[in-house]
Amino acid sequence: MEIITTTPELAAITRELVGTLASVTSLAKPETNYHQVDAKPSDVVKVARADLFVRCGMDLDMWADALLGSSRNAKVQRGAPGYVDASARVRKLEVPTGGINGASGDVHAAGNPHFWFDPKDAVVVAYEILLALLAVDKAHGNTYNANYKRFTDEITARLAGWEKTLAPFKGQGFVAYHDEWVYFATRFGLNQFGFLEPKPGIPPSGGHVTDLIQRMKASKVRAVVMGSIYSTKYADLIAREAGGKVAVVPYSVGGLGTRTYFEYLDAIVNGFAKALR
Amino acid sequence: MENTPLITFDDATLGYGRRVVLPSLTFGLSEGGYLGIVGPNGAGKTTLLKGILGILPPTAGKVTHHRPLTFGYVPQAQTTDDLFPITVLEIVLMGRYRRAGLLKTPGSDDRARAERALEQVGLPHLSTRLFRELSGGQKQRVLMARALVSEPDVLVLDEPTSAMDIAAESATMELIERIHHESRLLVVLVSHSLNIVANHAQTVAILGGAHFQIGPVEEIVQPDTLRGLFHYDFKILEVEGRRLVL
Amino acid sequence: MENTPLITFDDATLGYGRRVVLPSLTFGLSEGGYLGIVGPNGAGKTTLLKGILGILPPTAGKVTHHRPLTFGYVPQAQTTDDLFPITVLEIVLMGRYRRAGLLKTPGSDDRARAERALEQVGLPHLSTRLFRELSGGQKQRVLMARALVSEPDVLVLDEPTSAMDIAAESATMELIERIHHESRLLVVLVSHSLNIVANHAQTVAILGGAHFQIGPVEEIVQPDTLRGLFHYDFKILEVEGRRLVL
Amino acid sequence: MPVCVRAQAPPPPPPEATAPETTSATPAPMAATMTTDTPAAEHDEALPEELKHASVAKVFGLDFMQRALVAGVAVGLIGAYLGVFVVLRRVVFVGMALAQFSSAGVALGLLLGLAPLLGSIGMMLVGVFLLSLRWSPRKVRQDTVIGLGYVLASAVTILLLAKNPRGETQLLDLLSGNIITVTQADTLLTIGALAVVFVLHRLFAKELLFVSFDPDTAQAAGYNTRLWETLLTLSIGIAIAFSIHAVGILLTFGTLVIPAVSALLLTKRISHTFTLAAVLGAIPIPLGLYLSFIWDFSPGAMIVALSAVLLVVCGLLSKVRS
Amino acid sequence: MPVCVRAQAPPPPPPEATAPETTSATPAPMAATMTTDTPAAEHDEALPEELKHASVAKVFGLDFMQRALVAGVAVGLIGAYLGVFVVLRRVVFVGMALAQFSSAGVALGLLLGLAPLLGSIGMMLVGVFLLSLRWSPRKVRQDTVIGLGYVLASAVTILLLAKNPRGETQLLDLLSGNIITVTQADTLLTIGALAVVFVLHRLFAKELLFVSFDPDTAQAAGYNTRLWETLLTLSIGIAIAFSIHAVGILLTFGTLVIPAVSALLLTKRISHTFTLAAVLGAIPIPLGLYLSFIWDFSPGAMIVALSAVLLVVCGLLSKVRS
Ligand SMILES: Nc1ncnc2c1ncn2[C@@H]1O[C@H](COP(=O)(O)OP(=O)(O)OP(=O)(O)O)[C@@H](O)[C@H]1O
Ligand SMILES: Nc1ncnc2c1ncn2[C@@H]1O[C@H](COP(=O)(O)OP(=O)(O)OP(=O)(O)O)[C@@H](O)[C@H]1O
Ligand SMILES: [Mg+2]
Ligand SMILES: [Mg+2]
Ligand SMILES: [Zn+2]
Repeated sequence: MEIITTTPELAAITRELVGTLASVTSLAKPETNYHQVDAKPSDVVKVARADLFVRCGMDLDMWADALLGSSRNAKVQRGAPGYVDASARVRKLEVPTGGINGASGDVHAAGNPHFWFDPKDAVVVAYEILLALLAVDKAHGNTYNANYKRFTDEITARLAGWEKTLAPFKGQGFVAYHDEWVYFATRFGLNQFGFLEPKPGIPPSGGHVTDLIQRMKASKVRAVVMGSIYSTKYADLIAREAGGKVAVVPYSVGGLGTRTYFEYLDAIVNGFAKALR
Repeated sequence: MENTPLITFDDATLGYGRRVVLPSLTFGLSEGGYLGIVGPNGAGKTTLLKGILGILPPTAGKVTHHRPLTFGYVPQAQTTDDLFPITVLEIVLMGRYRRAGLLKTPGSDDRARAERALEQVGLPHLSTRLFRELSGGQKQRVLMARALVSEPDVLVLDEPTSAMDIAAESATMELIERIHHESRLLVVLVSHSLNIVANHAQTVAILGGAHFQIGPVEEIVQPDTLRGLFHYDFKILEVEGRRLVL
Repeated sequence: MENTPLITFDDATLGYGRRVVLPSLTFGLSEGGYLGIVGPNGAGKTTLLKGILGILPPTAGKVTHHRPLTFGYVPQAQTTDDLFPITVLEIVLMGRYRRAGLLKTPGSDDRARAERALEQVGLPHLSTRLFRELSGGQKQRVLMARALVSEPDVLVLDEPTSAMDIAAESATMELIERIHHESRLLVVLVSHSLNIVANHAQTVAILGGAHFQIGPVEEIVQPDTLRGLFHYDFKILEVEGRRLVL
Repeated sequence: MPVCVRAQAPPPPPPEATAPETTSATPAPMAATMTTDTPAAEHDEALPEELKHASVAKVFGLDFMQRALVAGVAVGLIGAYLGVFVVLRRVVFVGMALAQFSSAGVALGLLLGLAPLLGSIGMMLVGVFLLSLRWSPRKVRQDTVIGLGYVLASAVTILLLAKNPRGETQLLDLLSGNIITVTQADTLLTIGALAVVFVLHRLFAKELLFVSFDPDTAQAAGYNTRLWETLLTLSIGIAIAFSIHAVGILLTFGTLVIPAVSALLLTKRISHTFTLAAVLGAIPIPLGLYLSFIWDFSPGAMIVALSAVLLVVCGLLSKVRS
Repeated sequence: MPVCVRAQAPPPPPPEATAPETTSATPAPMAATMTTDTPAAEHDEALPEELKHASVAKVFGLDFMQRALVAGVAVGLIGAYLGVFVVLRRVVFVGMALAQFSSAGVALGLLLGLAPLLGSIGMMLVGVFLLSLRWSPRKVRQDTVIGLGYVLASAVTILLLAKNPRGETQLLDLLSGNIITVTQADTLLTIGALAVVFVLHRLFAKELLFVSFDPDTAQAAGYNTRLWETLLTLSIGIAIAFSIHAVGILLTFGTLVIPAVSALLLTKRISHTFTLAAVLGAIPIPLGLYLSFIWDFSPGAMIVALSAVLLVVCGLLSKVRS
């Protein structure tokens, strides 16, 4: 069986479920910006042959729509059993409140799409994928169920460890590169204190940086966490000006030597712990 | 002057921005005329031609074209871009574009005319050469051929023989003369060669400073008039039936 | 010819790519000479000048500059860019750049010379005007002033008076004559006006087809030679001490 | 419950339900086994062997490759044809500027609550219009206007996004397509638009050439040069806009510039230049698509690279000839 | 049915799964918590009142703003000065092309295992060199060479990165200079490089002008035009490279083009053009930095926008004067 995912994280979670029963490929390569992916012919072929297509949804991987369209693979079109929107059951954060008005822009109505940073949401995602696996490959249902159970159990087990690691920092603030940690922070009781570059690609103003530095000093926040693909220039500035402690964490599974979802989260949790310490 | 008027200047002032070059001109040009324009450098000859062509609208007064006119124009300096790989024949054919009309490509008749025009300016052998690879005089001759081949209502020539050799110059002037006679077109010619103007134009306009004078060639081309204008001592001889201005 | 040789052509062939324009030229030019070049359009006059200047290297043979030479050059067509907001005086001052030397800016002496040169070409009042807003003849006179002010070893003039009025032409030719005498520079002049060449040049080169002839002016400017070249019937008169080619 | 696509399958208990306390009991010895059999980094790298050796027939038997071929050849032929004008008029970056206008339009649309696509198309048209105006031709040339348009549109995009509460910048590329994901509808639309522009250019070939080459004389001959120049810029702008939408910025830009230069190096008649440019624009399309398929490269970049190879060949030929 | 959309309802057990009893027992009260949105989007929106009304003295009392001011004014003055050449020679996109070469260099460096910075600088210098060559000036103008360089470097970058995706990171890092994050060391380095280029340009002002304006006559007068043109392109390229590194592409590009055009609209002597351009390049720097601070906008985009306002003012003045 061929399974295609849009991001390496989804691929990692899927692998936990399928083990060796299927080949799992992410369209976005590790350590590349998964918001924008330039499709190659092989990507279309991959999607065309896929039995299962797992995407993030919530407008994060809109580039996949064109690929799906080009593939003409009925098995994985929206609505088909082989199409998985991983965000479907996730409790969504930062959904614009107060209705959709002009200022908020309707396309962002979906909320913050970086849900996989919460291990429990990873389980929700796994569940979503499990359902689809059961639908398209009944024969191996037992294995999938067992793998799912193993995955959830391991998440449960590891989560305890992660929570223990981060427990001393509960309620503490940290500064992120941009707004992608809300699920993680909510899970571990951390306080997403501010952003270096609130909107990707839009350089922050001097006022923003000053505000951030002042607030960091006032609140004694020193931790700065950033994904491994981002430029360190703002972090360096904050480190200079506010005595920040910078931790670089893998941007995606496959980054900084991580291979599985667990290693990925290990690295992230350790990074946070290092920065917050 | 029973000829139909083509262009009228009514108290028209020509200039660039706030710089007035030719104040309040009033005169008319008719079918079949041959106007020679003389005057020292910077007097406004080219400016006057641009006014006649309608490229430079008057800053005051009015310039009227009595009917839509097509002009065959040979400018003083070439404004074409050397980057274009355009052959001599293609350039001459441009003169036929307007006649061919919209949506039509120039046909074999146009091509034959273009080739004849190239012969007339003495360059039949250059038709497939790139325009940008011609010598200065060759270029000028090609542009002259283009102007002639367009069968214009008005032929506007700004020192059209300045880069030509002496044989080409005399052949060109004779060619213009012939076409002028045959098709009764209006010719407007700027030239520094008083010889040429004196021998070909019917009417002469003299420009210089605030000075503007227009009239039949016999009246205007006189040593006194010229001396005042050019600050140069002219002699006018008649040698073998041709006027010679020295 | 006890004068020091400046430039020598040794069996030099000039042309563009595979097109040969002037095959195997052999001649020399010396300090204090005055070479007039005549020939019909496309004969290769401009090409020869480019060979003399060293802009166009010979495709065969050799062109030697016997010492590093500075040239004052007035090209046939202007190659300057109209986008530059450059005033007339700034352009003339360019002629002084080389004399001023590297790392030095032209001083008040250079400025004075530039202004005098503008006077000599009859345009003292235009020094602060933008070059691109001049008339054709005015531009040519400014470029002439620039060439003169540079005090070159060789003055290379490609139809330098083609856009000038008759007074400016004669003034310019006299100016060149005077400078030639005063500073013993080598003048190389292309002109279609045989009158000018006949009256100013000491040596004349005649170009045309495969034909190349160089010699003292008296030998070369003869009706028969010219007729063969231009296919045009010349008369040569002497009027009041000046040669007149008709 | 027809609303709920997935609901009919009896799903397992919700993951959230596994309250941390109850599950923490489970030991986690699987870590070792799990990680060994999932070497994450490697298996998405290589292309399957059979794809690496796919035949031309097989590759272009795929319907998305067919669509890519058709859209690509249309853009290649007509883009390269128009590119001759673009290069001769020295406005090679006009496509970049228009793409940037389109981004600014997306940002504006987001701020005003309009559909981003609408903003994008609207601003691109505004861009085409602004670039076709004659500003102050003596002092500011069209290439400078294009540079100004590019940098201003970039700055405006950033300023607009700054005040948009949730600026997700990936939307900026909204109008930029990819040759292999072009839809049937877009292919037809693009071919239609390009065909209209091309027919316009053939019908008015002589006027557009005359006015570009020698505007003064054309005006004297009775042509409304301003009108024709506007038509020229407008038609090129529209062709570029559609091409970007269908095949992306890089390929559009490359098609516009490279074949035209190659053709200019070799030809001595403008009509031949146009023809050769179109041919050279089309040649790398099938080849590039095929190679990008079997070598697993981005097709746009591959086609541009092949186009550059042709340029080098043309450059050498032209050196040899002279 | 809202229940369905959110799927908060306790789902039934999986089809073939032996439903894990342990978990199904727990009820699912999360529906309530799910909709509670963390208001994360808000706290980065508005600047505190005190910063919104910060005085000029306070803003430029901050040392990173001081560095930004110093680096910015240096780039503004010298960039705009050089911009006059860039606009007059119609190579306004030279900065874009060099930035793209630098990207290709990063990609190449990664492939060859070199340091990305080395690759970046190396390829930018290669780009400067390639652009300063005289290719076939009769057939291919410099602006076209710049377009070709830009598109080829883009394609090469994509092709090189295809086999090494991690390069994107380094690319971003090297190319997205930002005026407010410039370090002391980079400020000094940039000022040093710009000063060298500027002194070079002052020392050889007359030669560079002559050769740009009238290469044929300059050559006849004894200048080695090819050498001087190479020096010109090289010096501008180096200044651009350092500026991009210090203040980013957008600001570098804007500084290069906009003030020069403004100055050309108003001046009638080239020496005045250079001076006015430098002044117009410097003016928006402090103003833009200050306004971007109190209004919370990207400084680069803000400065470019102010520069554009100055351009409009100059355009109106020039209209009034004629
Ligand atoms: N760049 C070029 N490439 C190819 N051929 C050229 C080039 N320039 C000139 N020619 C050709 O070389 C020959 C000589 O040209 P040249 O310009 O030297 O003539 P000329 O004697 O100066 O003529 P004119 O009196 O018209 O100025 C002409 O036949 C011309 O067509
Ligand atoms: N674009 C322009 N802007 C401002 N002034 C100009 C412009 N073109 C020409 N002039 C000025 O207008 C006057 C007339 O110029 P014009 O070109 O008509 O002279 P001309 O009689 O054709 O001279 P020439 O014999 O040198 O060709 C000159 O003083 C010239 O400096
Ligand atoms: Mg004139
Ligand atoms: Mg010549
Ligand atoms: Zn995101």
